[in-house]
Amino acid sequence: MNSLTVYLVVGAVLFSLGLFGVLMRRNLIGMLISIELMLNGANLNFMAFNRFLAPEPAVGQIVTLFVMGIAAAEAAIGLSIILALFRYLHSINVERARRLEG
Amino acid sequence: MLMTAMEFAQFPVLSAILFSTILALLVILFIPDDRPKLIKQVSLGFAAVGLVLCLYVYFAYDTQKGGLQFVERFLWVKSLGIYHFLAVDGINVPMLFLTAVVLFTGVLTMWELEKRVKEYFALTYLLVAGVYGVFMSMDLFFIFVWYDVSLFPMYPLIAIWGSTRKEYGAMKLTLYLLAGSALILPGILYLWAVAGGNTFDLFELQRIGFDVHVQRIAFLMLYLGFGILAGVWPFHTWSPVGHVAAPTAVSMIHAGVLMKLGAYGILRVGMTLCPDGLVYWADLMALLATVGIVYGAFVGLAQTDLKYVIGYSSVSHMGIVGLGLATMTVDGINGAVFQMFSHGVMTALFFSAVGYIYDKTHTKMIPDLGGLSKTMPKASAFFIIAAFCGIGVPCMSSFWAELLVFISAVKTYPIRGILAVSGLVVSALFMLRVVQKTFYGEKNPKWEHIPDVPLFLASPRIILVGILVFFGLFPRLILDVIQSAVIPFVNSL
Amino acid sequence: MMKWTLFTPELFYVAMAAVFFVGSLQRRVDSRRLYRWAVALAGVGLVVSVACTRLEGFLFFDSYKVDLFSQFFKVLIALGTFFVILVCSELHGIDPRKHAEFYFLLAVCTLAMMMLVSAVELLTIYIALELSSYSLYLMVPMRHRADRYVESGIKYFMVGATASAMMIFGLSYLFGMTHTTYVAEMVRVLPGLLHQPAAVVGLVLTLAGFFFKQALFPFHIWAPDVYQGAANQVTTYIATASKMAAAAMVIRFVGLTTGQSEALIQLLVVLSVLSMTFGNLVAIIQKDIKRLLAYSSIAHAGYMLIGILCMTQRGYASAVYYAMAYLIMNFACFMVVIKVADDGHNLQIKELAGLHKRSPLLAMTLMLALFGLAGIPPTLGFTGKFLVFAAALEKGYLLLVIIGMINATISLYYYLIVIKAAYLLEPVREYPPVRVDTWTRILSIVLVIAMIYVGIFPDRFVALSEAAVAVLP
Amino acid sequence: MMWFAKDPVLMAASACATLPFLAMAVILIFTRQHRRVSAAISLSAITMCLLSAVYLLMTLRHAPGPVQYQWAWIISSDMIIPFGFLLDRLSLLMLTIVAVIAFLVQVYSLGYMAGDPGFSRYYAFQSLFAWAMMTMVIAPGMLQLYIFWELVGLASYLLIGFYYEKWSASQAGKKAFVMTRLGDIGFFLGIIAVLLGFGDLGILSMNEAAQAHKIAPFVVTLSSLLIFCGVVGKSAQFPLLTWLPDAMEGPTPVSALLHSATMVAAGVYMMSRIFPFFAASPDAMAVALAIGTITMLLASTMAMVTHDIKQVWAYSTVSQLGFMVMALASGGYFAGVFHLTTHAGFKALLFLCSGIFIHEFHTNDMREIGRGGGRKLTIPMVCMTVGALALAGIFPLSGFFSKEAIMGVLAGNPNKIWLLAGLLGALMTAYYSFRLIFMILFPREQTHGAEAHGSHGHDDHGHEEGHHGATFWAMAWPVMILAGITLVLGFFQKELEHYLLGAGPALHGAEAHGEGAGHGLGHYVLLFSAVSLALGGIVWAWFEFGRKKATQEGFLRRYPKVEALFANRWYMDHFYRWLVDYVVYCGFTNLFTRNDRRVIDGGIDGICRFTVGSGRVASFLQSGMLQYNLVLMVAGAGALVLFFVL
Repeated sequence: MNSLTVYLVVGAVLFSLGLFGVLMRRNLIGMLISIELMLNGANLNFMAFNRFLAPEPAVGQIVTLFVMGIAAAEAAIGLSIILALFRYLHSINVERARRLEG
Repeated sequence: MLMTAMEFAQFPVLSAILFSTILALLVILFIPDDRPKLIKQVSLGFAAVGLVLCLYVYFAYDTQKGGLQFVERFLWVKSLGIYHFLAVDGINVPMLFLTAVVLFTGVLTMWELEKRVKEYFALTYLLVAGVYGVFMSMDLFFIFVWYDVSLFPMYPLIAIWGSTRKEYGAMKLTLYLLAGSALILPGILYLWAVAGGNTFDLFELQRIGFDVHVQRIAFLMLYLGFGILAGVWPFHTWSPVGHVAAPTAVSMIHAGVLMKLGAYGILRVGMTLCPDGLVYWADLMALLATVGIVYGAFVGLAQTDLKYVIGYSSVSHMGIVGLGLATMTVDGINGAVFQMFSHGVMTALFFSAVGYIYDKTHTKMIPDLGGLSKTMPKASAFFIIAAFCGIGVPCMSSFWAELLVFISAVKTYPIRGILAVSGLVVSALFMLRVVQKTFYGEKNPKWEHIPDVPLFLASPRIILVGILVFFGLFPRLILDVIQSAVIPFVNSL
Repeated sequence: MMKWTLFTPELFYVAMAAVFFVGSLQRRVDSRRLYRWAVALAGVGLVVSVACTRLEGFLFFDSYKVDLFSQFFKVLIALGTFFVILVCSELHGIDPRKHAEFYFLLAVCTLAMMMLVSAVELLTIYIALELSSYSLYLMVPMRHRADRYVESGIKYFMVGATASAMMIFGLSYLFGMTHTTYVAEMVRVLPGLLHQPAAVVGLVLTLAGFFFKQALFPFHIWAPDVYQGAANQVTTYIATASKMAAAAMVIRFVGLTTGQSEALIQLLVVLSVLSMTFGNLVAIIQKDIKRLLAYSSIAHAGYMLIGILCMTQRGYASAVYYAMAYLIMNFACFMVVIKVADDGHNLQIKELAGLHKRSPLLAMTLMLALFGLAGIPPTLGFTGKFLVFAAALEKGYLLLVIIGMINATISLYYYLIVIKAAYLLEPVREYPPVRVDTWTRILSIVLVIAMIYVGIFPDRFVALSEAAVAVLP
Repeated sequence: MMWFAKDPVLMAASACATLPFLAMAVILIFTRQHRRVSAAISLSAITMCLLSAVYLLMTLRHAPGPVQYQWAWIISSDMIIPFGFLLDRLSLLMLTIVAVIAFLVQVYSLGYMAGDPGFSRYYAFQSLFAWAMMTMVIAPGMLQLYIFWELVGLASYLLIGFYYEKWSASQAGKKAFVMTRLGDIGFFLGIIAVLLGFGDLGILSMNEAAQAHKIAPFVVTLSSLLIFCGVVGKSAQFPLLTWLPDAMEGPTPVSALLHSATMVAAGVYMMSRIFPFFAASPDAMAVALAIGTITMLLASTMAMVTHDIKQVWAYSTVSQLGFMVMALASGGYFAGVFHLTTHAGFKALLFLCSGIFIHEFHTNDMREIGRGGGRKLTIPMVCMTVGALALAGIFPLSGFFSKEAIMGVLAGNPNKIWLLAGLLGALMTAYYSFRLIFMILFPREQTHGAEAHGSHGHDDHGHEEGHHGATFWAMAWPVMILAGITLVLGFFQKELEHYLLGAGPALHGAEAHGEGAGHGLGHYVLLFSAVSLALGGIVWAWFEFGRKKATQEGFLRRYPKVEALFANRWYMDHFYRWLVDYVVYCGFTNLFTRNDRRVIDGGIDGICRFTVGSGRVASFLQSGMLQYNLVLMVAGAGALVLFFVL
């Protein structure tokens, strides 16, 4: 049970769930959360690879730390943009934002 | 201070011709809009300079010695092997002369232009710079560059100053021709890459020689690409539409010179570099050319717009050029090059003559005209003379060209040759029909008040007629020049 | 430490960002003054970048490589930034209260892209990429009175975030397979691993992140909306400076693979063909100039990719040259758009009607730039295409080149529509006169001369781009 | 210029080959506004030519062989097209004929064309015509001959369509040009065949080689037949004969020139020029004989029903040309050339006389002329009668001698059917020519309105002047001179024969064969029968048109179908009309035009529309909905992965 594969599968599942969420959720906040899931899937992978394979044990962890930081910034930016959109559309449903096409 | 002949020989004449047009362009750009007269005078002046220089090249070219003369060559882009390589041989000397003549007469023809004069002449000079460039460059890169330079000014020239369906015509023409160049560029680059990718010099590439398969592919691309501009059937439909839409002098330059660029490109690039490819595709070339000759004449019969008629006659006549090239004989290529020259002068005359009529009557529909000979005999005479030249009446320069081409075509491709010769009857019928319907018959009271063309405005046409008849009577003056290049060329095939 | 001099341009932009950060804290700042500051600083930034061209070396534990290639692109990025700031004199597209923030974000983004150009380690790449993206995410919705364009910000963000999530996930696999985060090392072992699906997934997802930045089909989807929705100056920035960074990144990353993988080349061929074709086809039906240019940028990414996928020195050099050419031509287009629509609205093609009378100089600049984009000589756009196709044919990609040329012909159609509007159409209603100040006039003339000069005398620039790519392994 | 002065022969020949051209150029460029100057220039040029021609004839009369001058006109690879002069007996004779007729016609035109607005233009074209014809006559090579042959066609196009504001005139010009062009294609191909099969286009060398059987018989036959196509076109032989009757739309002097010494004569001249070459191919000769005979008979029938005075002569020209071709084709070199010579004289005479009538009465209809008092114009009436007698072949006029010569040749042919056809032709000739004479001489009121013939008069430029003004005399003198020539030319048969046949042994052989049978008793029987047939024709015409009670309707009136057939030129024009309308216009032109619009252009436009349409379709990929776009992106990435894995 304690093999790399398990972690990778879990990571992949997380990523896929996130991706699925991004594609399916019509709620912008939900999409944002789904993106965080995808990032977490990547984080898990990094940690797992780092633990099982890497010659330098610190690298994966550093990456993960950075990604976490970036994810936080991303959430902040995303939320602010969603807020700006909400002011205009009075909705956070992505289906309302479909006027630019073609 | 006068330069002696020796000193003048050192003078880079070709560059001077080429850059005089660019200088003209710049000068015109800096003349204020509100002085159209000055713009026209400057244009005419530069055209005259070009004409004089081209005449100098024409007469200074040593036919005994042959080969490349007036060579200017230095490296332009090192890593790719692009050279600034200007030179003339017997094939492009007449072409340069043709360009200069058509430009000069074209400027004169547009003397009464009033709309956006500055832009018009600037663009014309850009166009002509391209034409000169193609005709004197011996480097594939520059041939292509100048080729494209000569194409794209057509769009504004037609779309702004044109007439019937001008936007459609301009768009069609530009896209069509540039689609042609979309085949030329890969063709050129392909040859360059196969040759090792370090020179665009035409003659170095020729010396390297190519594999048969490479030649077949490359020749087809070059032939189709350049052939579109040469109006090869079935890629000719841009030409009538474009000519109809274009303003007079643009039609002159376009049908007179630009279409020759296509044929020249086939000859200079395609046939020089891919002789085996030529051999392989010559049958097809001859077939398409023959179809073009006959087809153009027949379709011309049904047209009711004067410029359409000329457009289709161009298709027919450029077919003769194509047929001449396809024979791969000295006579045939001689004839083809000669025909390029004659047809250039002839169509310039055609369009110039129609231009005056259109300027005055604002129509070029044949049924609306009629009996024009009565009201403007001189203006009509120019068209009629051009029509005779188009029919291939002897003692007009195009007769000789057609003679040579047909003789060698019947020799090389008997059936196609005979078909092409028979096309002459149709072309006679269709030209005479146009002449009859437009100029003969009862005079139309609508046009009675129109003055005949005054001497100054007639001067471009007089020049063109003069050239046609002069070279018709003394064909050797041009044929010897052409031949000095064609004989070694054919021997090298 | 001497080594920090290698970092000078970046440091300068950090300083510039700091200046505008301070400016943004001010309650009331005159936007004219900000503009003057910005121009001055960006100008100095350009000078600094140029001055640092010859630096070479490694920084930050070899994760940051300074060489001629990176410095060349830094100059291009600095140039693009400078250009963009120059045309910010009438910054009506952005709330006047936020001008300082705008300049701040611009500086940060430039900094990030400079880092991106030099980064040779996965984490560094990722961070630089995110930094530049985040600044852009914020700049896009900054548009004043955005109305219907307000959604473009969220679209950009969502697509970008998804792409970067995919990229980092892909990076995790690459890291796992190759045990390293250094691109150079990774690429050395990667070709041997390409039979493993995990490596493939990793590589593709990583590339997806890059391609997103470069707006290659099918990762282009943000581009039209963002180009259309962002303020004119922001769009200009995205279309010029940002494109440079993306191109540099792709060139460096692909350049490291040294062409051992046939499959990768095929993939790039497919992408480039799809990008060119899709971009050009959809551009035909556009009415909004910025949206049209967005699609054209997709197509141009495809052309550039042709140079890159040759994986030869000449190919990279041609791509570098092409990028430079693209910067100049595209900027010229956008400059005209900005100047004609100087109240910051979105310019429709028909609004260009009669431009040749309203401002002959701008009309000429536009025409030349568009002909350049279409690849018509004697502009530098032609030379760029020529070099790219030459490189491709050296590798024998005849069909690809023909497709490319056909696409160029298609593209000519919509460029001609724009030119037609500028030169032929008579305006249906009275448009406000175009104000062309002296600076714009000078800028236009410089651009026109540059477009023609570089096109006709490409030798030096070709040599420069070749020197730049010579340092790639 | 020195070499000119040294060689007067060359100078004279060059004068013929350049002066009229220069005259044309000068008139067209400089003196269009000055009618008198134009006429003077043209006339002086043709006078110089006439003098040169006579000088050449006199000088070279006893020259042992042909004199030849050549310069390379163009040189292309191994093909040299020379420009030069071949002065031998035949060409000198023809040159003189052309010069004389052209000169007389130009003098005549001073009167006829006086007051015409296109006076200068007329003289310019006349000069062009003379130049082309004379240079053609003295051409040393087939290509030069062909070139000037074409120019002759051009000049006749211009002159036939001289009254260009008249639709029928321009139509006739066009018809003439296109139909002769049709024949010229054959001619041109024939030249190429010679070039390919033999390699030399010099007339002398061609003739020699053909006689010496140095050329493959196949080549000779093929090229002879092809070249004969040119003759068919130019000399209006069957089936290309219908352009010539229409060609009288031009001014009458032009018709005179066209029908006598220039345009149509060119064909027969060319045939006699390369007679030895033709003679080397019996097959070609047989074809030519048949065509000549058919032409001769068809044209005669046509001439029997028309009421247009010029048309009668036009048909008679066609029929006489048929005679000449028959003569040449049966080996009668001298007979053909002799008939060409005499015909040139009397046909010009006939046309010029008709011209006076037309000028006077502004109508072409012989009944109108008769009613108007045509007989009162004594000089032209007498002269025309002389011409008609000559045409009918009545002793002692020139036509009698030449026709006898032809009959003699035909009699030499083992197949007597040709002779019978010739005799029938002689009968019909006499009939239709005197039908005309009698109708003018003895006008009938009751025929009025029998047939409303379209008037071809020149009302718009008519003018009233006394019958004996300068205008009239300018027309009368040439007519009288021609009448004089017609009267006496026949007596020079022996001299001419001697002159022509002294040319070379090759010709002797052919001639001896042809004419040998004509002598002896048979000769006199033939002579008698021919003359009596001609007289019979005249009497017949008298019976139907001349005598007091004659109905002036002609026996053919009783066979309306036949008359319609004749009057409609055996429906040949209908056939051509149909050919042009249905095959050329509705057939090929329509087909090709549709193809051009629909298929080629439509295809191109279709490609463009397809491109734009696919742009529209592709734009659906870029939907406004964010997540659809994301799906596209993810699917793209997935596809890339699949691409790699597979």
